[in-house]
Amino acid sequence: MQTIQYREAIREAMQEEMRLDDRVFLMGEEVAQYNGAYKISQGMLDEFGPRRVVDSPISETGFSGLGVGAAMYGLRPIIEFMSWSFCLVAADQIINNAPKMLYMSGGQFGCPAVFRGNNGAGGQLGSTHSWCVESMFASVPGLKLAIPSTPRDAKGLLKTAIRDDDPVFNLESERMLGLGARGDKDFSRYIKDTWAPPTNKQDEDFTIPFGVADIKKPGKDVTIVAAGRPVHFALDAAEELEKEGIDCEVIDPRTYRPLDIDTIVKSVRKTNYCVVVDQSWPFASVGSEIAAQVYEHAMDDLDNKVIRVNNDDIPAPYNRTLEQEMLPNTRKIVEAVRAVTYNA
Amino acid sequence: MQTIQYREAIREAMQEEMRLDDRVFLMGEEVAQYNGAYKISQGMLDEFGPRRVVDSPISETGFSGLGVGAAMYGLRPIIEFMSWSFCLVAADQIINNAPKMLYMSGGQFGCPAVFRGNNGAGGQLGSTHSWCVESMFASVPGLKLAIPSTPRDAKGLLKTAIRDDDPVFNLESERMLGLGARGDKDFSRYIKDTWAPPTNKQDEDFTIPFGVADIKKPGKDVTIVAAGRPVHFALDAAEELEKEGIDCEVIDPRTYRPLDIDTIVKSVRKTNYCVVVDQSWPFASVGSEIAAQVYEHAMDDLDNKVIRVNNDDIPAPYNRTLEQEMLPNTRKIVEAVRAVTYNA
Amino acid sequence: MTPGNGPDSAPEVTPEPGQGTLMTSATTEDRVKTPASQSLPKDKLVDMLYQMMLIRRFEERTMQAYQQAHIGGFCHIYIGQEATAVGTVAALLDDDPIITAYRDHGHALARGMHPNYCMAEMYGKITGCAKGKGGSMHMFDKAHHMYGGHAIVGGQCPLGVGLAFATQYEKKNNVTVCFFGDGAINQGAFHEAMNLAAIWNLPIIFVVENNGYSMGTAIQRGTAAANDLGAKAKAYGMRYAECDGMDVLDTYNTFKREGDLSRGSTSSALGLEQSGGGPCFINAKTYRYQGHSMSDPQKYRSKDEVSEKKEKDCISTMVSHLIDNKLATQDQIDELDKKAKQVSRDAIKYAEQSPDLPKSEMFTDIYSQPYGPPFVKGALPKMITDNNSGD
Amino acid sequence: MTPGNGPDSAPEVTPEPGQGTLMTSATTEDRVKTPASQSLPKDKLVDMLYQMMLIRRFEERTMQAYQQAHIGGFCHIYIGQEATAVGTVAALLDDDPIITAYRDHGHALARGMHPNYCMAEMYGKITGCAKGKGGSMHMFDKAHHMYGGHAIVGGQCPLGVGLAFATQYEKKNNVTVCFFGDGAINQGAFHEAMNLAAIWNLPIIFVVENNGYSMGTAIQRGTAAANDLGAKAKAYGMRYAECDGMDVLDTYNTFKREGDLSRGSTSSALGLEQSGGGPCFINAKTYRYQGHSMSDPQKYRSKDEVSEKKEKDCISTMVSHLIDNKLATQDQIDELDKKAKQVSRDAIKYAEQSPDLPKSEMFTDIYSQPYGPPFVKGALPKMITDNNSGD
Ligand SMILES: Cc1ncc(C[n+]2csc(CCOP(=O)(O)OP(=O)(O)O)c2C)c(N)n1
Ligand SMILES: Cc1ncc(C[n+]2csc(CCOP(=O)(O)OP(=O)(O)O)c2C)c(N)n1
Ligand SMILES: [Mg+2]
Ligand SMILES: [Mg+2]
Repeated sequence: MQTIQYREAIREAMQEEMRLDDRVFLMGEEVAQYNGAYKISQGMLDEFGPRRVVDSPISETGFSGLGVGAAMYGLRPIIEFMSWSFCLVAADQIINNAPKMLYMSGGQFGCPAVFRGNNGAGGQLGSTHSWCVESMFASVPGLKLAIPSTPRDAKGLLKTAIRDDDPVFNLESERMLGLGARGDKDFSRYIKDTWAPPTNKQDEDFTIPFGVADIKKPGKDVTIVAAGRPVHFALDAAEELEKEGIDCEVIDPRTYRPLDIDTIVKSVRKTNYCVVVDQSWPFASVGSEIAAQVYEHAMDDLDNKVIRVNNDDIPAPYNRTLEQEMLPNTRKIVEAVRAVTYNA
Repeated sequence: MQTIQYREAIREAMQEEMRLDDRVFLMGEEVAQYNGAYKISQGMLDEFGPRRVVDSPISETGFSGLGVGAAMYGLRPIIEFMSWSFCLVAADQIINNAPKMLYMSGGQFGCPAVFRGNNGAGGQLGSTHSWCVESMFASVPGLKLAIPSTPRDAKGLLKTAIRDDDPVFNLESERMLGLGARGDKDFSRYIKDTWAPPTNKQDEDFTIPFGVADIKKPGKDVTIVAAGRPVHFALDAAEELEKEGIDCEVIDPRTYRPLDIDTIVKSVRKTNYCVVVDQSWPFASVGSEIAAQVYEHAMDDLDNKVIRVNNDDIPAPYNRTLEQEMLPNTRKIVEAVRAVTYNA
Repeated sequence: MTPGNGPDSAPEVTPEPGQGTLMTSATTEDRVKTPASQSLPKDKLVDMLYQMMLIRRFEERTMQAYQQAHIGGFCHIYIGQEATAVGTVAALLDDDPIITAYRDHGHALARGMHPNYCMAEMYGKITGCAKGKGGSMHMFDKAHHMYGGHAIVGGQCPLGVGLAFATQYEKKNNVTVCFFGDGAINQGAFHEAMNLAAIWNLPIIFVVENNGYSMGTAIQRGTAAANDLGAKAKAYGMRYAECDGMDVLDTYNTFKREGDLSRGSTSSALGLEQSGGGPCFINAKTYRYQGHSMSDPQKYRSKDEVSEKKEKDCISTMVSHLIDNKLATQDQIDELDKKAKQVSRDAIKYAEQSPDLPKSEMFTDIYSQPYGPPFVKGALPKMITDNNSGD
Repeated sequence: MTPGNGPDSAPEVTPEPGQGTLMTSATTEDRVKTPASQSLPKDKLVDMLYQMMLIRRFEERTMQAYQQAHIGGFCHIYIGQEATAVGTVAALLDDDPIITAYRDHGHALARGMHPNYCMAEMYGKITGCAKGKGGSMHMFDKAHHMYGGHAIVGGQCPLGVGLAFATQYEKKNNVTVCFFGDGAINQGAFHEAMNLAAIWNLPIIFVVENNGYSMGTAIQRGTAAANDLGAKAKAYGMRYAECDGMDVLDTYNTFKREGDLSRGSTSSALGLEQSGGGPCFINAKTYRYQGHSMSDPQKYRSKDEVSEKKEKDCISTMVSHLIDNKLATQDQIDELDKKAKQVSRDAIKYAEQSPDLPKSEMFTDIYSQPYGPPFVKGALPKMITDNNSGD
């Protein structure tokens, strides 16, 4: 098994696609000379030069709009937000211009751009810097939204995103960038070879299709749905619950738009219990959506109500303990599973 | 019964509060000399002068941020967006700065500002101009969100909003501004005296509390939850369904944040059927939320699954027929009620 | 400029005190003095007049159709400003990208969009340039390198920068023209766009169609230092020029001159050999005769002001010019106007007779590669691809 | 400015060619020539030195605590820039509002926040100025009219305009000072804020703390016409001034002069009698000695550049000034530094010993009037008010 960090997986995806297609370029703050604020694009300026790896000033509206315009022309921009928290100043460009251009122009001008960056709580960054944008943006038709949880998914989904003719929002996580290197749990007991991308260097065509959920851990007693960083909380919880004899199935939708509800529902039909984990705020969230759809498709198969585990409904606190407490953490998932299966 | 238009109700709320409290001012594009792009603020410049009724340039980030700053200082700004669709360029100010200031400052600086404007499809305004922001913004802790459906609610909720010490998003509707004047159905058979605000001119303290749903029409067979303009579609549908012998209860939450789920659940416990109407896009919407909460609180009382009626999941088309078709219109609600109650 | 000025007296751009046109080369001065329109063939000049007449007549029909409720939504009439779009486009190569705001019918027609498609769009018909999905504010025409009308004020400025970035990236010899109204100057998007264009020496012209008002707000009320827009260019070290946007030849000359300076500009910051004059900001002084949109009582300006402005009407100015210089006869001109009227009537007929947008079209053009989304049943097939989990 | 310049040689603001400080009154020139710092009492001058020393020592402790993982999140050190905050605040009235970005410890201390509360905030303790909910980037202090550190680049500029609008609205005799970094100049929010301040003649000073870099991006790479920031003020018809942000007296003099011009400005556009000099843009040229944040390898600048800048260190400059002018002895100065060190050590101790933020505090300060929200069970009571439906 190749050990590859999440950040390297993202980098490899960009590098491979840029080698294949000159129209692909990377733009963002500090992506070039600084080699990336989080070292994701390390070495890319050297390889591709300043035409294709472009440092932008702190002008998110400007450069994300630039990406949309360049995409309309036929280029295939990768626009990096240092953090998705900073994309709010560019909201109009990314949720009005990017996803609606094709429709408004009657099919003439698409927007084959990728917007990507860190999503979710970093580490004590406070209220304005800890956005989880999945609920806000997955709601918008015309865009696609991927949220990879492992290096393998990070690479495969991003390559798909770059090749995709529609605007794709790729939600990464600062807290996962080093995954695979720092002795983090890789849950290989559960997810085995799906942790890392194929090692075969020739396999430039390794991609992961959108709208296909991944069963991160098979199980029979309860279905846990989680995407992005919470997948790791869920696997952690599954490990703990295994000791109590509860066998969790952990399903990672990998993309919220499109959402592979079929795989989720199939699992719930089998387990009869469901916990939905979602790192964004609870109200009107992807978690609400998945819960609602599970009821809609599998109400008769549910032996209890669906329990949702979210970020607490508060602005992110700076204090370390409280920030951890706020997240849809392992403890909360364990408790939710226990609560939902109490009548099993 | 006083006949008062929705736009007049909004104006009266602002006027009364401005007379009571010098700290309240109105700022927005064309609110003063032009008397409001939609004539909401007609006459207010004359009454209050240019210090308190302020024309702003097309700088939503600038003037909504100004509102937050002025509110931190202790004023009570009413910031008008000509349309909520234009607030996206100001997203960072209104969803990062306004709702989180109190928390980030450890309780020192609040943001007693009201942001208000037209929400939802106007009439063939196309994809970028037809936003329904309730799902995107109701998700954010720290703000409150009201969405009045009648002149009475428009006045009462806005007065509450202005007096509230927290940031309130007030979602009005271009399509309802003339309600009460143009011979529109006022459904007085159903909602009687709750259509218009009290006529008693002395009653400057008429306010409607947040988080208290209104039963727009009592009924026993099925619960329809709808807020804002869709309330009228729902009442229309109820009228039609009455002929078929289906007695609908129409519940208007009036505020999405806070949400009065108790009143909704109480109704569902009685009717055993529920249709949730929501004019925003379906995925991760207030509709998903309400549906999920109804299941959570009343699964055992439901005799069928909850049916959700939304905007179709597409960018808003310009074409008139298609735009009508896209909305959560009367036809869709009627069909949903028939479908959900077929086993009654 | 007064009407009837021949090419001999074509305007010199006289910078107002303190705002100086930033000259990038010694020859700019010369270029100003020998306007390019002098060497335009007669046909081209006549065609420019015709374009303006067509837009005028077309817009008259548009207003009628709006009043008859055949057209809905917001509808912004271009009458008065015709010379800006026509003069600009005349100075461009066919494949120079242009992009503009919601007041876009004129640009679409000037760029070569067939009036039928333009009108049909406003009627919401499937034959419209955007299939009736976009409407008046969204005139897109890929074949003619028209990247749309855009409805969020200032929102098209970053897009325009993206187009210019793309032609530079592809090493094309193009210049992008990005139009916007004077109100857009107060949007942050405009400023971020200006800065990016400047630091990367992009081949783009930012054109403010300065008609003096954003809705009911006179530019002085909303924009600081409104009488010195050159200072806004200078803030980015960018070239600045002004033109009489109601004089098609002055507009042409200005854009020819500045367009050629900007065309094909490249940037060493982006790894290319630095060349070309880079971006330019052009203040096209114009006036709209109609209200902001179809529902504007226009209390913010006097009738006198409007009629005074109409005295410098772009069409009559050009008519006089052609006749004075014996480039066309009154008969020929009448003929042109007749044609413009006829073409506009035809456009109405075409729009009326076109089939409505079928409901099935609601669910197309949302995705180029439809994988979802989950809610539109049937219309957008869920992607059936590789197997699950093993990939 | 070179270190050791006495008040006699206090700098004249010499406008660079083409950027001219916009003078609003004939007396401005005079004011430049007779710097206000000459009339400052000795105690005040000494205190200004102490403030800078305190910030320096405090920040050294901050870095240590960060390295020891007592402080988390992003942490931006103010060392090198102390003179800007101290000189500015010294020129203000106690109730003049100030607001800044995330590099905010210096401003908080200069404004009078007790170092204990500042450090405790970074430790995430309940005794922190924002109860440990805000952290390093969010220093708020209502009692001292400090409207916060703000973490979104440029996002505080419109807020600052709101503060200035509010003091004007309330007819107060204040001026708001809005600080931001050079990187913020590239954000649309900055430009919208500048324009609003200009058209409404608001009493506000926009201060760019121009340390030459936004993270690893030298200002020239990200900002067009970076060597002529005066042009950005001129684009809004706004006064412009520069100061040596590493010289506390020059900073003080500049802000005293411009602050007094701006203070209490009112606007006829807002229905008041127009008066006062309105807004001003001040370019405070400074330098940060440390990396952008605690995790910056600083490959974008040379060690030589850093040490060259350190030669103009604000503290040693002021020390020399005080000694040269016999305003303080070396012993007194050593004593001050000892005190600064002690106070900083005490702040650490206070922070360490303070109780952690209790979990119950998670759910407070979300709403002033808690009606909801629905998800936080128990903590935020659902409003129980009037009856249903009948209102
Ligand atoms: C961000 C945003 N705010 C407000 C509006 C509403 N609006 C549409 S056009 C307009 C006036 C624009 O004036 P200007 O830019 O001068 O263009 P003109 O109409 O004169 O061509 C306004 C305020 C909008 N479309 N977008
Ligand atoms: C809108 C936004 N984009 C990006 C960031 C990330 N970021 C934080 S500080 C910074 C650099 C700012 O530099 P400058 O304004 O010069 O201030 P300095 O750090 O030099 O004090 C960046 C890019 C942010 N906080 N907000
Ligand atoms: Mg205009
Ligand atoms: Mg800086």
